[in-house]
Amino acid sequence: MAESAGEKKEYWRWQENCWIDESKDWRAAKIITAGIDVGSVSSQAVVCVDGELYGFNSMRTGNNSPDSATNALAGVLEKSGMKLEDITYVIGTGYGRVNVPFAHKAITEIACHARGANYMGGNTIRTILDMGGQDCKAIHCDEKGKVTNFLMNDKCAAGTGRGMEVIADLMQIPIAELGPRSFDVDEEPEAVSSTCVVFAKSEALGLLKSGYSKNKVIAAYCQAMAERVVSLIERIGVENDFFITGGIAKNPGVVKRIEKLLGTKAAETKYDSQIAGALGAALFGHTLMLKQGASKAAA
Amino acid sequence: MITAGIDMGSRTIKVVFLEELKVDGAPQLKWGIKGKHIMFPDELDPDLAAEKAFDDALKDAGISRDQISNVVATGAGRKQVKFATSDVTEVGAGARGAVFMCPTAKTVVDVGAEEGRGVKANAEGKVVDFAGNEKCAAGAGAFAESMSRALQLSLKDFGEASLRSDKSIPMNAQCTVFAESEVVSLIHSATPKEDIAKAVLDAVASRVCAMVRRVGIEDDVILIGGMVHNPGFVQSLKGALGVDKVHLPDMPEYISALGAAIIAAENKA
Amino acid sequence: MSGLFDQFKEWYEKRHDYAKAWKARTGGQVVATMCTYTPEELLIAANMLPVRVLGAHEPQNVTEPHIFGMFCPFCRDSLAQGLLGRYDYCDGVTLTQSCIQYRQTFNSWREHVPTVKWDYYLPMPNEVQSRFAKTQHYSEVKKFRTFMEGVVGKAISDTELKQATEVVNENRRLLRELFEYRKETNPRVTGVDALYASITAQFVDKAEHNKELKRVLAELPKQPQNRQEGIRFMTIGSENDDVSFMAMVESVGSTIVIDDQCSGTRYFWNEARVQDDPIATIADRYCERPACPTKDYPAHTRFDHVLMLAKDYNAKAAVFLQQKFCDPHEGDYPDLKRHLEANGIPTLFLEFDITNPLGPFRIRIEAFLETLGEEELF
Amino acid sequence: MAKYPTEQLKCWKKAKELREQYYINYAQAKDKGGIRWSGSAWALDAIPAGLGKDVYSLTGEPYGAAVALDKKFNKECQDAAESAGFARDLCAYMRTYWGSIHIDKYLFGGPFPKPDFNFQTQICCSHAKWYQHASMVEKTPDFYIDVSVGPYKDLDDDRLMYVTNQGLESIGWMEKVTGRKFDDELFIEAVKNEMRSTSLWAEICTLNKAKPAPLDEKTMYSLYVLATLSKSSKWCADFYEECRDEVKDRVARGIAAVPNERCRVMSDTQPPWGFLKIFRYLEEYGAVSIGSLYTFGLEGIWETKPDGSWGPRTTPMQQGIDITTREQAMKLYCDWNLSKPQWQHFYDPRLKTEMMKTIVKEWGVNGVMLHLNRGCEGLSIGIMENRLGLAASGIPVMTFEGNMGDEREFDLGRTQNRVDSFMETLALKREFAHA
Repeated sequence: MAESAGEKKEYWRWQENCWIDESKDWRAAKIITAGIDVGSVSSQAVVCVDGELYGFNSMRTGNNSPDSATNALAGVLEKSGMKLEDITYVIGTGYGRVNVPFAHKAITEIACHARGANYMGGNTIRTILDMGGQDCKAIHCDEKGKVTNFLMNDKCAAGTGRGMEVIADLMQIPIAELGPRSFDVDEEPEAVSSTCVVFAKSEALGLLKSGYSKNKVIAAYCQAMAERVVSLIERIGVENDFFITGGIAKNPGVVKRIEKLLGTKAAETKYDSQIAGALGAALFGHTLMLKQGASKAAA
Repeated sequence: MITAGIDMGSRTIKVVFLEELKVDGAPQLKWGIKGKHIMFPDELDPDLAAEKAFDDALKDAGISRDQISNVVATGAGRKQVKFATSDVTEVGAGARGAVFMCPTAKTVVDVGAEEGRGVKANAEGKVVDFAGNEKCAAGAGAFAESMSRALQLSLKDFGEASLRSDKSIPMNAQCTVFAESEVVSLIHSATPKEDIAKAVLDAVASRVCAMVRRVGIEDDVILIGGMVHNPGFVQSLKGALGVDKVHLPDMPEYISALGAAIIAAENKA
Repeated sequence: MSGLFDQFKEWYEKRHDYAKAWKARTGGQVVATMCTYTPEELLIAANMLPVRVLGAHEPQNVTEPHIFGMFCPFCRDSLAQGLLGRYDYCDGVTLTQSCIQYRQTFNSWREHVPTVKWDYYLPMPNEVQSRFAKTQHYSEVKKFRTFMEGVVGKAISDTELKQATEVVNENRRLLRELFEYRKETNPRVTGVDALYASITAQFVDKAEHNKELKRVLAELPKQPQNRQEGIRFMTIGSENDDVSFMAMVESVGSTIVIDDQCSGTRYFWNEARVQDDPIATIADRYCERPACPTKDYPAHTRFDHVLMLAKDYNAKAAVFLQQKFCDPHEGDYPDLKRHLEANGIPTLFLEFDITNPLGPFRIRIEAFLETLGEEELF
Repeated sequence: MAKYPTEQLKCWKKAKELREQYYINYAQAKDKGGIRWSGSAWALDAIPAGLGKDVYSLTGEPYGAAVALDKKFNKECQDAAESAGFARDLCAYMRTYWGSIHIDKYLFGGPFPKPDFNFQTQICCSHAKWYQHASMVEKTPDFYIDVSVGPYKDLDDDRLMYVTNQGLESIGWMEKVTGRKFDDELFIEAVKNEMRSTSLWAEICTLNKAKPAPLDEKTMYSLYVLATLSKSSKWCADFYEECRDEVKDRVARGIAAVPNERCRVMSDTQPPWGFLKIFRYLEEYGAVSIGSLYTFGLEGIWETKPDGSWGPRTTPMQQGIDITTREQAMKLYCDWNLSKPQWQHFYDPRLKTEMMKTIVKEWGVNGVMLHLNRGCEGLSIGIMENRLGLAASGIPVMTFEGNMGDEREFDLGRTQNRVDSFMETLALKREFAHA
């Protein structure tokens, strides 16, 4: 077919990332736990040693979730020289949480994100916004990182990460550049009126035709996405401190606009915001191990 | 006399030239296709892209610009074609081209990248009634395409794979973005690729069919647009519409450009 | 699990076969009904089988030309079943006025389902709290009686009406008795069981249904109480017969112990107060029943009714099963949610469509359960 | 291009001033010890008029439409309603109104003026919910009249009396909540005013049968709105008399609303208020929208004339009926309102299709544009059946999706594209482009 002519660049593709904390020696640890977050778009593995983040790997979910889980963890294992047997407890989370072959338990990503955010942003975090590829969640939690209330987008995919991927593809700009570019405009445009992901293409083309620069179209989209997400989060109410997890947290074009609309700043973190779910899972594993140890000791 | 139709899509530009054929004693004009051309614009500047596509097409067909008596533009960017004498919507152009290719057609099913459409046309290829999908039930060719990517299959293999399946897995979501997650979960649950392919094509066909029902399904039915190349989709569409035969024109991607070229000739005649 | 509720399950799964067999056996007419405000007593008195139209929870592409997509999925699914010929055994179709969405189903049905021989729209008052409502509804039920007499070609006597009312009242009484078992700790009747029992009452011959209910009620005390109840849930919404959803919820650590839905308690909750005039008995009953949000004004009588149900059945949390685009329920939801939460009942909101994605729903249910328990994780 | 002479409608400015005054009067009512109430544009507003000459209303739907024209304020209201937990697919006007209360801001300045009572008519599912929530938040007493007694063609005395009795009951209730004595004379006067206003508005619409059309739909919006605000007031009835005379004069002189009129279309349901330019776009094709069942039948009261044509309903006054008592006035008044064209389709879309076919025939309409309005369930109920019914009669028809009060659901580019296709089917070419 004619359409197959010409290599298509995948502008929407984000960076995969693997990291370990070289300063820590896992061999000296008492408890090693792992969390595996198998999402619809990306999969993460996090390893904690004695309840501290040790390493993580973030990659695209392949077309087989057990493999995705294995591959994600393999990244950390390889880098650290750890073996699966060294890990005492594994918790699966995310859409494919029940398909993690070596997991001892599955917990929803909602609970895990809150727990992860509590670690990454500190125990003053009360409101978490998780912006994933195809859904968006607003979560309230207490000082322990326990979920007290949550809301998810229903019925409409507007305001999810997928919309940004569509725009990246259409504008032929790598997804990581969208945020910075959205500020490189002579004046801040109004949000695009329709945030429908399916019709984003026709709307963006319309704007380009009417004389918008690419950056301005991106800005209008970032603004629309921010507005959409804020309307979700306002339904649950924003209580400080506020924290953003998920892929879009890395897009300052959306994050800064959300902060402006809410009139509050999102707590900063030195960690990769995409790992919150897997990190929370690993931390839950640590707590469970501690309690088991304690109950064994008591027995 | 040579006329041209140019179809300015969001990703491609198609050009068709049409030549008037002199047939002695024939009551009506006859036309022959003189050349066709497809281009993928690299730049987003539509003016330049249209110019370039048209020049390339002329070169390709060995025609000079002054031989062209009339140019009609169609497609999403039809207003951007500065050298066009007039323009026509893709609905009008598609129907005209479809009825040219299949004179008995009364129902034209047009499946584009984002939208499916049902058109009721008369014998002259004029639109009598049409319906396109509303927001939440949109998504057509592009959805099938991205799902074939998710399955790591070419669009062609994707269509063929679906023919090997006799399962019908319902897709729950109306919104295609959510439908994508469903496909992902099918993939995760290790559903065979052919069953997934069929589920996706059935879902697209069902949406399109819902639109066509608005204008009524009357024989003969013709399908236009890139999905003509997808035998799996054609099969799903037949099932959804409940018809035995769906006409599949040659050069389906060019039907709108062809329709525009015919309208250019008719306006001149 | 084998069991006690298999007959109800079979009726539910083979409801069209049941109705066809009933028709062949009795020679009576089958009537498609569309709202639980339908005065079934009248149809039963005319020797008819009222069958409430339910959806099939399958994707369909036949309603698009008739109903614009932003209307409630239950209404669209119900129309689809008619257009697909699944209710081709129904002689008539009737709708008693409630929400405007349902009227689209009814109107398109009576115009486009070719097997319909007669139709009747009963404009029941919406403001049932008005002191004129009962008089007005009395007049409407009387007109419906006259119309039905025309359909069957003979008078429907007061005695027949009284007998029909007694059968329906018995059905209501028995269902209440069955639902009493849900108050127990580790209840012997699950949400799925209860749904099968209450939904089938809406299309099975009442006398037959009563017989089966009595059999089940006699057996129940002998059943073991060995189910781990987990978290006790209440469900709130309009029509819901998504059994796979209910089963999923009850498989992840919870039991559904009560509902405020028209597929459940709202349908059978109150018996008719028998008066001398059988028409008054019937008309008043429908004005007095637990209200659908469409008919619940000026006072929100529902709010305290729902709370009372939650307390009586010891529900720890409530799940709203919102039919997407159902305005009456969407209009009540925020204030009802606040009312419940202010009274110690946490809530979860789920939006239902013709078909429901169980995976994403499961995540929400599990996450909700985690907020209600899972202390060992902290 | 221009085939016909055109000129600005003289009374247009006055309509604008009356409308502005209305919203100011409501806000300032308390300064002079007056009464404020709120309800629907189709509330039976002659009833509160019996409470005195200083009674001012705020009708919710026109308020929502007014807000819709202020993009920023509208969004603020919609967001506030959504934050309160209300779904986006609920009535857009209702959400705007709620939002306005929640943020305590009035479009015309200052805090949201709290009414003394809410007085509502319930026909669609949202009208009661609307004021139930408002009353809960404002702590305002509320009264509802249930008018859903079936279509007018099937009206009988029992049904009429159900509505009439509720109307009579509302009088005692109003006396109680306001502490005022009800004045029957003022009430009867208001009933007569309303009959006059709504019959006159139908007459004005009838004048649009002329070719060229003296009015286009966009202009009609600025006129019909007065009836949605205060149809039972004398100023409203008087204005329509003046307006009727001017439109009659335009017809006599052949003054066109759209000078290049070549084709006549009609729309349906409320337009997307933030995008009225879609009507200007039609003009580029020489297409004039001569109205809709919405503009004709929301506030116009009609009847079928002996010759079978559709025209303004004859008022009891014109029939020589003397209205003397509260009970008689209430019954006539309820009967009058129950014949409202825009209430009939709530029971059966065929009734609406027939009315639309009448308009198509008598007003010489070439094509119908149906607005699939995601913002109003009530007026878009049955709309797809209307589409089928019109198409089956050979009337060209198109649909476009949008929302009267929530512009996020309207896509201008796509809609223009649909219009382009539709105009092609009507064999029309675009003649020019508005700047």
